[in-house]
Amino acid sequence: MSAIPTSPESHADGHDHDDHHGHGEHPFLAHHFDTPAQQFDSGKLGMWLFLATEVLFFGGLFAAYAVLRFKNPEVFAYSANYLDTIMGGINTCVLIASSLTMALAVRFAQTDKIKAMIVCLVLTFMGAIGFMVIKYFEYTHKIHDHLVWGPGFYTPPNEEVAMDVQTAPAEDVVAALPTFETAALAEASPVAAMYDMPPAEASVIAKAPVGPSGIADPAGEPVKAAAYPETAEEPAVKHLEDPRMPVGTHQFFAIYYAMTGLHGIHVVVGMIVIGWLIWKGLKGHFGSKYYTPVDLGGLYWHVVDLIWIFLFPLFYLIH
Amino acid sequence: MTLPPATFNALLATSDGATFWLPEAASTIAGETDFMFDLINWICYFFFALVTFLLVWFAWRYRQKSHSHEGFSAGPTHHTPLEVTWTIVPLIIVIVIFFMGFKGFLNFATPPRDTYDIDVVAAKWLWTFKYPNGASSDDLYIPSERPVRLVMRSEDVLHSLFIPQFRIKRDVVPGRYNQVWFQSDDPTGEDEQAAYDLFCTEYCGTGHSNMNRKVYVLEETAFEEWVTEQGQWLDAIPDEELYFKAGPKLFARCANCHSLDGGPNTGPTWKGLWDRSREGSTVFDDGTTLADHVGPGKEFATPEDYLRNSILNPGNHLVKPYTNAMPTFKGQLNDRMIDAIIGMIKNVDEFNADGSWKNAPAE
Amino acid sequence: MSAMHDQHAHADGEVHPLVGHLVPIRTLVLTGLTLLFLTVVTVAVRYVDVGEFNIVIALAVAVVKAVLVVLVFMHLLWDRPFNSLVLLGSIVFVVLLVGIAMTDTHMYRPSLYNGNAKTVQETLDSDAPYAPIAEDVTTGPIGS
Amino acid sequence: MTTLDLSRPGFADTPASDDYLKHGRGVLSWILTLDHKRIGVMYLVSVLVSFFIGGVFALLIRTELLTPGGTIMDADQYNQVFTLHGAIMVFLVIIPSIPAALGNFVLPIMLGAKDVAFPRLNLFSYWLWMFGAAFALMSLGMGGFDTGWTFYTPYSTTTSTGGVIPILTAVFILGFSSIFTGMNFVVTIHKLRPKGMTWFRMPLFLWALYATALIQVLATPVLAITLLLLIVERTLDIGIFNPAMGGDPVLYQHFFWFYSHPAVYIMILPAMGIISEIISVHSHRHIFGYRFIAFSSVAIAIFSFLVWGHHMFTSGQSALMNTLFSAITFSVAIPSAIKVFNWLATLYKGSISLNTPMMYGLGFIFLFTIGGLTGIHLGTLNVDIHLHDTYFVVAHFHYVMMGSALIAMIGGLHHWWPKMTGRMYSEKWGQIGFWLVFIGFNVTFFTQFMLGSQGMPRRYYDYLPEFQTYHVISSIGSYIMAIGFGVIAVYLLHSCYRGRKAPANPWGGRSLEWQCTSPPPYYNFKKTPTVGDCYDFSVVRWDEAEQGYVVDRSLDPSLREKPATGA
Repeated sequence: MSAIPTSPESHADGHDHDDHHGHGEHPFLAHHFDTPAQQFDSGKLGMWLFLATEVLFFGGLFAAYAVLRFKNPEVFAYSANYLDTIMGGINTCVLIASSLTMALAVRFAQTDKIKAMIVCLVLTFMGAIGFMVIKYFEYTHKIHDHLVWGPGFYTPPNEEVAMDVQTAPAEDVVAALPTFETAALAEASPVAAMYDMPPAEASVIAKAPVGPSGIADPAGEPVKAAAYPETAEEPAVKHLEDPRMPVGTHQFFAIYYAMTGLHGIHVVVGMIVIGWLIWKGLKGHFGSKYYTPVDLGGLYWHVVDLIWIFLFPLFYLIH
Repeated sequence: MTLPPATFNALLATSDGATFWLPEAASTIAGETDFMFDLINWICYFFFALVTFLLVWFAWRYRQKSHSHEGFSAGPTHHTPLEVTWTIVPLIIVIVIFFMGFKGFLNFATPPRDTYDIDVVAAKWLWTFKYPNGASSDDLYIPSERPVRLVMRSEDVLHSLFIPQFRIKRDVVPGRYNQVWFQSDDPTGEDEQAAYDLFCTEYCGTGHSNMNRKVYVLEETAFEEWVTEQGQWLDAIPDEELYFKAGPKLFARCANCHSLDGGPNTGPTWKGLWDRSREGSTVFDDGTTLADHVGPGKEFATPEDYLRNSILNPGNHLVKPYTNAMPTFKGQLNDRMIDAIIGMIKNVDEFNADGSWKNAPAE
Repeated sequence: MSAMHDQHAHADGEVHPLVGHLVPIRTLVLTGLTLLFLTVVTVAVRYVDVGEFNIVIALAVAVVKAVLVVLVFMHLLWDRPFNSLVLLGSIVFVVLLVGIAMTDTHMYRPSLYNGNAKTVQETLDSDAPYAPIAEDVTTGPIGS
Repeated sequence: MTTLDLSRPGFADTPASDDYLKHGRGVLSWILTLDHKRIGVMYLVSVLVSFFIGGVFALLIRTELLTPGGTIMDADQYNQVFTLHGAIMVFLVIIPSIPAALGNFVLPIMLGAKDVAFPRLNLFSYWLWMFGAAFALMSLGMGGFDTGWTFYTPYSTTTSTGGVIPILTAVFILGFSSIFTGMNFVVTIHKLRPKGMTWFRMPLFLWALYATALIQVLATPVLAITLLLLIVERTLDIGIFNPAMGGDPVLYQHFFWFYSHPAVYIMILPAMGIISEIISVHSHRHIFGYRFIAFSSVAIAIFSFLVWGHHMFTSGQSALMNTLFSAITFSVAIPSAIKVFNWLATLYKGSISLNTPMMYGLGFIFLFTIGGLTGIHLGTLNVDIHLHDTYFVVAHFHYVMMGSALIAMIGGLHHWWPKMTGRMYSEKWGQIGFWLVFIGFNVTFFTQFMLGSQGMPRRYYDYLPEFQTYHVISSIGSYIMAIGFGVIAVYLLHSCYRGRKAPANPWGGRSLEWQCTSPPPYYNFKKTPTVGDCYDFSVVRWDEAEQGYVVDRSLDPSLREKPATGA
């Protein structure tokens, strides 16, 4: 979808400009424009407006990130240890490099160096592929460790833990397996804490078992973060038993996947656009007289880079 | 704003203290709200009359007689002083209104220190009001001439507590406490006609429009009696009589979704529920039957245990074909209450469809 | 380029003197290298603990990088001012959204479940001092 | 058909036959057209069809509410019906109605451009709209949805109705359709103004569309991402809005209203633009205080981003935010007041022809005054505490969204109908239709003000018996309104076939669209025209020959002086 705003008038230039207007000297000029300059400016303004929408589109996610991190900083400080700064850094460099080649491509298009332009576009394309490959490795590794959003985050890594979950009494579960659910429920019952209700008589019926989805005893102490790691050392792979894990760690991964995922989608769209540019370029569509699509495609690609420039510190450089 | 609303309300007063626009005012902040409402009304009446008059008058006075062009583009194209005037005047008016409304809002938003706190739990689609002594009720009972604060939370989705006669409203948001305070000096007694209305004003699904209750304002002493009586009613009942003495009272809340006579409803009927549970023939949406879960070493020691768990964690096992619509009653029912309900489920045949006990001695 | 120039001859007054600006390759490459360098720097800083300032530094660097990309790679330095205005506008609105969402969260944070209803009660109570004098409210207009 | 007036720019050499309706034939020439006029017409048809569907749901609601408890449906069906009514009317009807339908048709002609800046993008956004509409229909097939058009969490993420995800997708897609239209308009107005069409010579409708387009571009993306998060929340449980997982429902409301409040101005701003045109043209009087009106449009556009929190006064939003938002909300009252008074001043000493479009214009001022004034009640903090989520709010926003936005849309439709179809509709029936709608509307919604202030909450399937009288009156009003719209539909359709041929300039308009033939030629302007003062009617003359007005440009001083170039 993102590529759309560039295509219309760039297509428009391709066709239906023969009859009904006297712009013969500008083969790429659409009938409703007076001068190529006007057309170029329009395309550019249109693209910038679209980029503005992209900024706001991600803006929503940035706001969500800000609020979540603001609410429970310990979660972010803790979870960031699961992200590989080096991989992230490499990815940043790859993306910046591809951004540079893109800028060069535009420059070569402006100066009719079509071969060089194609080479740069191909390099950009490969940069995109590299980025996605590295992302793929990051994702798979995390998913393997159950470092995902929501309930999936709490899937016990192996059978024994699953057993414990089934049979352990509430307090132990809360201690050994501080799921957001038990914690939330423990917190969620103000009654006992707020008023001194008469102690409930012992029931003739056995207590209901307490599992991950069971209820904790309302009086149970809430599980908030123990002191989060002073050192940046990697936590145990069996992170589910990590006693230092703060409540709601899953939220970090929720927003992490949301933001990097959406960015990833944009990278893929960018690859499609660049691919299209390469194809058109090979067919000799572009030159100093007409390179709007290259220019606009470039703008889009730079924004993809731009967003990553902010995602990187927000996720990988948390301390 | 201590100017009594009577000044304006008198003009449109109807019998029961309600006005043409507003219902009866029964809380201490209502006066201020009504005053603002009426003040704004009169401002609106004025400007509305002004605009409409000019509109009709001009439209008639300057209507085009023929196609002739005389009068085309006559008159001034702009008149800056005039335009500045009708920019400034409304500005001043709204600034004043804002500050008056803001002051009223502060009174609404900040409770005094010595409030009588009531804990409110909203769930689809019932309210539970819990009083400091552990008593709880479905309708709201408050002492008169004393500031009351409701500390509200929701078990499931957004709800909103609205008492028109008090002019107060506050959303009940899951995951947090919202508070609202008010004081009423007009006791209603336990008379349902006189009692005030309490609505849910945040859309919450099927039962949204039936999530309304009554508000009873009792004299200090009457309230004390009521609340102590409510706090102790359960203790008075011996265990073996629990299910038919306490059961029907508790069933009133279950009745929203469960029938006793096998009638269809949001949740499973209680008729035959015990037999199914004992045989373990209940089928869950994951295809397993209850038999797979009950027994030594299994999830539930006994069928009762399963029933208890279904009241506390309804989401654990969903009975086909029902959805996960039931709120948890954890923290709302203590063990004896749960015993009473389970007892009632066991002896469901002893009860009429309305929950009353068949063998009750006729008084 | 010359072809372009004479197009502008008969383009109307509001058109930019150049259709697109030619950025010297050297400038582009230098910018790219600076960006890479900054990346290395910010990664390095991550391993030095300066407490609160880590995030500040990281974001500051990110902003510098962003500005470079926007001005040079995206030609905004030589482009029509209105395009910059569009970008700035969008950023302003993002800041608005983030700012207000955060402020509000901060304000109502005490009322979120935090494990102990008593503390919630106390926090709610702590608002009371800001309330108008109790008498004034409790014996309000129609109260007395 | 019309006397060729060489003084009119660009038409001396336009064969009268080459109007956009006859330019190409066959379905393909429509669904693949790049002509902004045809795209506008296609939008118009689609929007009106959606309006019919939404209207049917409205009647179902009013009928259900005739009696307390069940009348013709059960609670769940009712919840679905009012949700559908809201979602369809907001996302499929009002938002695209004026900008996409009328705006597409009128904007380039008024501006003196041959087309919008990106014709293909324009067509694409239309088909995007159709695609979104298809998803909306699909959601019906998949069990409908009962979330309310606001999709508040956690209800929307937990409800069992099956159509929630399709409708979210639909709104997401419709959002992008709206974004692309907005981009198109901004670029068109910036880059395609011909010589002489300076910013302050633009008709006010264009100013309004420009302000609207800015909102569309800057606000809609936030809605898009919010709905995306909601979809993910519902499918993958990411728990950003779900309190059970530490998420925050109030955050959702912030996100949602960050778009949806500006959206209200996406609806009302272009309506105000239309009214400025109608009032000025039909009273043949230079619009009063052009600059104040133009700037007030932009002011409203900017304010619209700063007031979203006034939908959340009772939600648990912090007191500080409530105060700020309430304060800023009042500031919106100022530009609105300016516009109303300027319109009144325009009538003063005019030569007012009270024909159908003008009746809608005057009706708009009446209804918008009520809608705007009741906004003061709701902006006032402590009064809103009582009125929030009651029928008072329902009445208020119907006065603004329907009584103002849609009435203006119908008015604009009558205003430009001759230009679109080249036919005149029956004036007599036009008047009848207007009065039916106008009276029906007030009966329906004014009663709801009393319902609300008396404490009747909105979205109620069942209600206390004492409210019944009001509900019955309100329902009767809605039936009157329905008849009114029926009448309008009939005579408009009839005019397409039997209507008298329309002159180029039936009302005596001065802006450019009245200076090309009705219907306009395929290429609006052969060579871009020079522009006079589009509100100077002193040079407009009645021409018996063509039963319409003509512009005698020799009388216009502003055309003799050298026109300034557009900024």
